[in-house]
Amino acid sequence: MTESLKLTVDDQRDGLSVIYTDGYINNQGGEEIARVAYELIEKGQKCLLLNLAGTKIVNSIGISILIEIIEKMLEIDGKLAFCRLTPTIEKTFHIMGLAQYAGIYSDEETAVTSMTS
Amino acid sequence: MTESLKLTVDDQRDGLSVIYTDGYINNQGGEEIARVAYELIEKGQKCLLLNLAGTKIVNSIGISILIEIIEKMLEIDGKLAFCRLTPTIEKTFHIMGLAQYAGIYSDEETAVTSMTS
Amino acid sequence: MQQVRLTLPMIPNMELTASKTACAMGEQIGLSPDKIDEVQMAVVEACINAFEHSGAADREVRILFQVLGSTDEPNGLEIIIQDGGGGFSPDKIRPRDTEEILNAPRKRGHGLRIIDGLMDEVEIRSDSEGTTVVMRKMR
Amino acid sequence: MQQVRLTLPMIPNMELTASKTACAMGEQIGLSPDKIDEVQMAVVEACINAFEHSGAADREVRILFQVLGSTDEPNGLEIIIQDGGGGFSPDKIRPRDTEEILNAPRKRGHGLRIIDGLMDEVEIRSDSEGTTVVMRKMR
Ligand SMILES: Nc1ncnc2c1ncn2[C@@H]1O[C@H](COP(=O)(O)OP(=O)(O)O)[C@@H](O)[C@H]1O
Ligand SMILES: Nc1ncnc2c1ncn2[C@@H]1O[C@H](COP(=O)(O)OP(=O)(O)O)[C@@H](O)[C@H]1O
Repeated sequence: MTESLKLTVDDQRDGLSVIYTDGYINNQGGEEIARVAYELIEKGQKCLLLNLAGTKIVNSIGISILIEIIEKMLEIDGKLAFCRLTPTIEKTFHIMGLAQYAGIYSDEETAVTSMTS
Repeated sequence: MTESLKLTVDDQRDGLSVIYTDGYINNQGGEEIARVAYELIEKGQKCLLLNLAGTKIVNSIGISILIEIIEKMLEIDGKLAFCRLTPTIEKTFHIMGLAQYAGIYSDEETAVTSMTS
Repeated sequence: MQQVRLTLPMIPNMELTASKTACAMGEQIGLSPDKIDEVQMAVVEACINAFEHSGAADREVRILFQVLGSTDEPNGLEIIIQDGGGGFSPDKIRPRDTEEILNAPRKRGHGLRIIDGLMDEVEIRSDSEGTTVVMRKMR
Repeated sequence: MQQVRLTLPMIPNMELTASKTACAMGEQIGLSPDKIDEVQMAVVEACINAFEHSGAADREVRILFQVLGSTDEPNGLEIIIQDGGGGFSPDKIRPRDTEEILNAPRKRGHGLRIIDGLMDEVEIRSDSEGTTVVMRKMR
């Protein structure tokens, strides 16, 4: 079966890593993001940006895993932020109240500037 | 109801006009193309290029109307060609034998060069 | 009235087939792309709820897509998602706030809130014969 | 076996709902994008044939999407498109060549050729009770 989420990581930046998603964030997709995020945290990265430009659909199980990552980040005094959400994904994140715990930015540049300053 | 085909025409070129399609070429879509093509022919244009980059699906009724336009072009010693077909639309045009009567080009530049030389 | 019926097996990712069908219907009646996205996500949630919680013996979800208004002037889309599972008491499902979710051991309980938030109207009928979620999105 | 059923009203553009469902199923089993396009176009043709020629009293087309092979290793997609119309004799439909089509007064008779050309296997059963088109695309 395909339809699986593809991730690309850019960890060659100063002070933050960007994770790019491509596809559906469901159970497995969320877990894949968590795996990659925890790997980056292990390596000492405390600032993560999830660029969701390649994602049109997220389900609530996927979101619940994202909330777990946010929690972990709060514990270690790190930061997790999102950018390039579709209006519907942004709306869904607001319904869940995620915006209180994680930054949501329209584009990558704004996110990076705000997170690293 | 929406889903209707959108057309853009570039008639500001030397020796040919390009019709760009956006959407599904069905009955109405084919007739819309025919209407625009016949208008251009009326104005004296004998060289038409259909750029299908914005079309993913064509149905057989739409194709039958395209064949009618080709016929009309043959009558007036004009040329009709296509470019930017998906592999499936190209395959379908070959199944119908359209390629014998109308040029099929991968991109607009190649089509224009070949048609106006 | 214009009706499309879809029957899906309860298998992971089948919710995407439902959401694509919803997308095609939405385009058909001229819903805006953003509203179509919202419908697609709500359909996904309703399907995975049925997959995960219904316990239906036939392992099938039945979906009815219904165009509201007239054929010439459709004014919305009604989607009815039905399973033959054990049901639940929608009234007893209390919306949790984020604080509570963050502190709960399992981070769940979002599906119905998402559906409510994304659709214009939602009704849930559920008993021991199964669950029916009726949701509407107006143009 | 994994089955999805779709029932569509015979209304213009409803064939697009069928083709989107086919797309979702194709993605699900990992068909290549080009093969998915081919399936989508064949489904469109089979639907519009039913819409235009069947004369079915219930004005409905029933479509069954069936994954071939096992759930873990799907190896193709079978699509069965069924109408309850008057039927026809598939053997009497002679493929026409383009020359003939160009000279014919009405430029039609393409649908079945397209379906044949785009799918790996096609079977048509038709009698006075209706028409069933079975088409398969392998991975
Ligand atoms: N189709 C259904 N059949 C049975 N129970 C359901 C169904 N949909 C929802 N429920 C019940 O409602 C609860 C809340 O659902 P929801 O808000 O979607 O959150 P979650 O799925 O994350 O638990 C579920 O945990 C389940 O007990
Ligand atoms: N579902 C159907 N019910 C009844 N007749 C059909 C059906 N599908 C095809 N036919 C018959 O087969 C003929 C050829 O079909 P086709 O190759 O699709 O060409 P076209 O639709 O352009 O006529 C039709 O004209 C019709 O007589």
